[in-house]
Amino acid sequence: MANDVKIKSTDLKVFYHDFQALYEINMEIKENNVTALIGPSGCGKSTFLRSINRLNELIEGTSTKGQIYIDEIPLYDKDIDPVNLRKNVGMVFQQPSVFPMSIYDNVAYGPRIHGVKDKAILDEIVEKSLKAANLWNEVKDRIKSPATGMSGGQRQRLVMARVLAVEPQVILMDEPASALDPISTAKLEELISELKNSYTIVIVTHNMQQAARVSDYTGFFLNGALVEFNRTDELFVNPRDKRTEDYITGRFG
Amino acid sequence: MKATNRLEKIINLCFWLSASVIAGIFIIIIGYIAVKGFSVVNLDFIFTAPTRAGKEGGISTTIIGTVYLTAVALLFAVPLGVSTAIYLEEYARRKSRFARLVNLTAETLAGIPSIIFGLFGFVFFVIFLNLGWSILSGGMTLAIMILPTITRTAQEAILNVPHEYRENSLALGASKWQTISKITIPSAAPGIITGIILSIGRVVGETAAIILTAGSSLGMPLSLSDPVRTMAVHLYILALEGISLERAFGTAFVIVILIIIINYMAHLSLRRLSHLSS
Amino acid sequence: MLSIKSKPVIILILLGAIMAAAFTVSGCGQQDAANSSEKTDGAKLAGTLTIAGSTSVQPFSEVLAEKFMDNHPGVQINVQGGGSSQGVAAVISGAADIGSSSRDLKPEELEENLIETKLALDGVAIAVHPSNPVTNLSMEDVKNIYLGNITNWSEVGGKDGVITVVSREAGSGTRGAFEDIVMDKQEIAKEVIIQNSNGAVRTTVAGDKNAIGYLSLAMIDNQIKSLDIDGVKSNVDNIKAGTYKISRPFLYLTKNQPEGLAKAYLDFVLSDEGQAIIVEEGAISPQ
Amino acid sequence: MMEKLNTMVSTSSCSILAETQKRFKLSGEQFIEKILMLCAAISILAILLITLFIFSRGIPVILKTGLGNFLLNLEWAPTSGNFGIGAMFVGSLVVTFTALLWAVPLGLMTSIFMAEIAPPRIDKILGSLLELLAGIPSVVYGFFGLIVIVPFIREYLGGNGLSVLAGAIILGIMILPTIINISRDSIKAVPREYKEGSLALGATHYQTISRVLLPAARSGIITAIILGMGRAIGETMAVVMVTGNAAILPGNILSPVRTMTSNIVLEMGYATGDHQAALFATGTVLFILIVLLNFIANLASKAGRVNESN
Repeated sequence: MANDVKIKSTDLKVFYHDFQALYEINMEIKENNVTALIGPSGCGKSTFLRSINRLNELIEGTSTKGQIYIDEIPLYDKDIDPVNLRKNVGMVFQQPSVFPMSIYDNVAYGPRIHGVKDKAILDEIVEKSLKAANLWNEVKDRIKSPATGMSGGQRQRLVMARVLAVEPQVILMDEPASALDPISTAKLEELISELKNSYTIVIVTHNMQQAARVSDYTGFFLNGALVEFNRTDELFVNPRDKRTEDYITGRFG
Repeated sequence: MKATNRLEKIINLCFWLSASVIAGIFIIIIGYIAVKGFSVVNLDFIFTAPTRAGKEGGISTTIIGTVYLTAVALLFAVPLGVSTAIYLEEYARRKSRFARLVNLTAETLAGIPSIIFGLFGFVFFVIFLNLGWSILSGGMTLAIMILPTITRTAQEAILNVPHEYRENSLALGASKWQTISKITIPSAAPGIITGIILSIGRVVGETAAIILTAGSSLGMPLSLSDPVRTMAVHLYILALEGISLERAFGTAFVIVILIIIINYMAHLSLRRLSHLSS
Repeated sequence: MLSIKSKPVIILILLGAIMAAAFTVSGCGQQDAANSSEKTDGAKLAGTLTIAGSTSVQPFSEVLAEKFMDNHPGVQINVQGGGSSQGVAAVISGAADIGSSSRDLKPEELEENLIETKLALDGVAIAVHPSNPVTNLSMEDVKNIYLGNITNWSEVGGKDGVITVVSREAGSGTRGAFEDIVMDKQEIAKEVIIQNSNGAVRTTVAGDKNAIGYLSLAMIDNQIKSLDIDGVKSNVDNIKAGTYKISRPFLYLTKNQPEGLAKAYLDFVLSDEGQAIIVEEGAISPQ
Repeated sequence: MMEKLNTMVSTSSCSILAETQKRFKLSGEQFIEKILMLCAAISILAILLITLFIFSRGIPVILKTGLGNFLLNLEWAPTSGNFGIGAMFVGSLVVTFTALLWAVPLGLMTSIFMAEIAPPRIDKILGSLLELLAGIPSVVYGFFGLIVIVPFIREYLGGNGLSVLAGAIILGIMILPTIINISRDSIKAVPREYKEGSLALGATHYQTISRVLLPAARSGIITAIILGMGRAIGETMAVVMVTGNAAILPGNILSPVRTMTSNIVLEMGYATGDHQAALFATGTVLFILIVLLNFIANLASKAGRVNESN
């Protein structure tokens, strides 16, 4: 497993109008590893996640200073096309929201907008992605039916399949399991650990046990600053910073 | 919700009463049109052209005139209206005063009597642009008349599309236009179609604006530059000039049937689309 | 399952753009609807003719146009309504070849020195409900009713009942004639009921046994009864003879001496065949 | 499981971002945005063009006769040159408010009935009937009124039937679809949790409706009433036939009246010069009146939206 750095942020600062959400974040995320971002709500972990695929720009009045590199390519250069960037950096949201189409169309949506027209190739990608998301067996006979009639857990895995269909290099997950029941959460975590050696995964979560279970590295955010970043077992067993220790032992936050 | 005590029963009765009054009003009016007009309506009333200024013959040219005029009005108003709605909701900074000003004027125009649109059409399209009394002048005047309704209903529909859809689509690397054309518009389609139905109803029932712009000539319209008489205008002239009240109500009866067909088709397409938006 | 395609949306947008282009192109290149490009070689006539104006004249123009188009298949005649002033404005602006009016022209309209062709005479009947015992009124009585001085049918030999006075809107041709001949320029009372067409006046009078109204003689049918004025019956002969004084002209107006297709149509209207149609439709031939 | 994943990964050959720099062209997107902006500009131009048209024809006369004089003077005699639309301004308001007086309560009761009480099938049938009612040309309502309602009023209530009441009945019928459909939709749009929360506290169905659903749908209902009022004031063809159009202040509900829109329709076909300009001025006054109404509607619906979390 190549352990070189996939994503690097240097002095990354993000502002919403005049409120500063992130202060000088410097972090290196290893390729084909799961990196968890934890911290109290409003600490800026989601903001950091959303600045990797520049989805922050959707919100009016946001501005970003500093830089993020993927494979040494600066994402905030003016000639980088955010559309192409997002093709390569998939994202899964907290609310598993499926498009109002059939299951097939949901998964085929990504490849279709990137120009894949041939039905045979589409069928293959859809089957491959649904299998990769451990959803194929449950839906293979009703693939053309509307996606709206699925359970929460199935929907989140459908969203995963949709992201995988675009063959990204990096997968960002913004509290993917917070709206799921325990069984679906377990399935999702198992899926994450399977995908680990093919993708670089960054996951934001409130659930520290989840962070401990699935991630190789963990970053602890507090009030917009990266307090500590280390291997997951290191950080949870002997945290260097007192504030990290207070947080993971549940004294506050 | 079973009405338990006496008060509840009385209230329940009032609700059923008010609904039956409304249904009653409706049945009286439609019944009145049917009774008055039914004797005149038969196949050749629909398929033969009017003769002797509508005293005799059918209303075929007016039915075709209505369809032509509605089509031209929609062909202008729907693309323009929907595009404006997309631009205002997706591209322009919605809070900009400019967009708010447009919304206010659009809403106001929806309440302006149609004779004023007719006069504007006459001065601008018929005279100034020298298009004369024609389907084109009439169609464009009606397009301006229904533009506010289509734009406003399209804006409401786009507003109601859940924000997650856009975010998920963009996160998959779709461009802004791909997200709009593949996700936002199809999900907003039911709302947009409702706006179009309302507009068709208004165009089919319109008289004052059409008389001044598309004219009221009984001939068969052959090209966009020919004048035309719609069913509502025909009904208006037959009644007001005292030519024949029965034929006027016969025409009204055909209009009611046309509206029933349009609404039925629209609800059909709505049902097909509605299971799309969860 | 309707699979969502973005094509219809793009097609819709392009269609709008194409229509916009078509309108600009046809706007400039539009053959002038008014120039009745016609070939007048003998009987074979061709081209389009637009007649616009008074709503009272419109039914007559349509029947005349129908017959004229049967005689000359190459010709297309478009008859529009909109009111006498619209007709005058249309012929002045060139939007119409022939304007029609159901009233004499106003001073400012006369300045345009339009050529008038009187196609018919239309009597203005004073109508009451058929059950009204009154059969005759003097011109003076009618004037006083419309001035609001007489308010009860008993004052003019009828049964007791408040008179419902029905008039037409300011500027209508029928009202113009009524005001000139009966009211001799005095203002009709403001409390009077106004209806905006002959059809509406007829239906109002037909529904109210105490009503009195005036409308085109051609509109009289079994729903209402036309009164004699100063003992003179309201029929064609008396109007032609002038003994029944309330009538108004139906006029065709052209910007200058009619020629080509317009002349052919106007000649047809004044011909015996045309006049026969006018009489059959209920108006009176001016000859 | 492992090999399958790798095969999928290796299909994306070159390094992820090299591809980004190569095809960085936004022309497709910007082209579409330009077209949309063009369409928006055209429709906005059309809307402004007609607004300017109304004001350019109307304002000179208003300035000449003075707004106060124009609005308050009761004397409308175009041929002798004085243009006062006072009687008609009052006429419009009287007819419209009388129409709302009966149409709004009945409409609201029916919209609650359809949203909350009626079985779905009846709701759907009544809904499509109302859509039909909205599509019928107003000339038909006019003649229906002239032949049925006017004689009825004359017979049983006195006067000659052509009156404020006849106009109010016809207008009321015509705006019922607008009021009912929009109110019903806003009641139905109230989040289900509100209703369940109230019922869970043991409230009866009607207590829930009056204490929870209606307040929550308040903004939608106010918008429905204001839009209904706008439609009523703008209505022309039907009102002209049943109100008698006497240019006087209506003494009581049974006396004839002329509304502003009737005035325009009645005389526009024949008016020229100052007379026509005065009719346009009536249109301008209408425009301003409707702007005020819509402004109130927007304020009301915004106020409603503030306390309702959506």
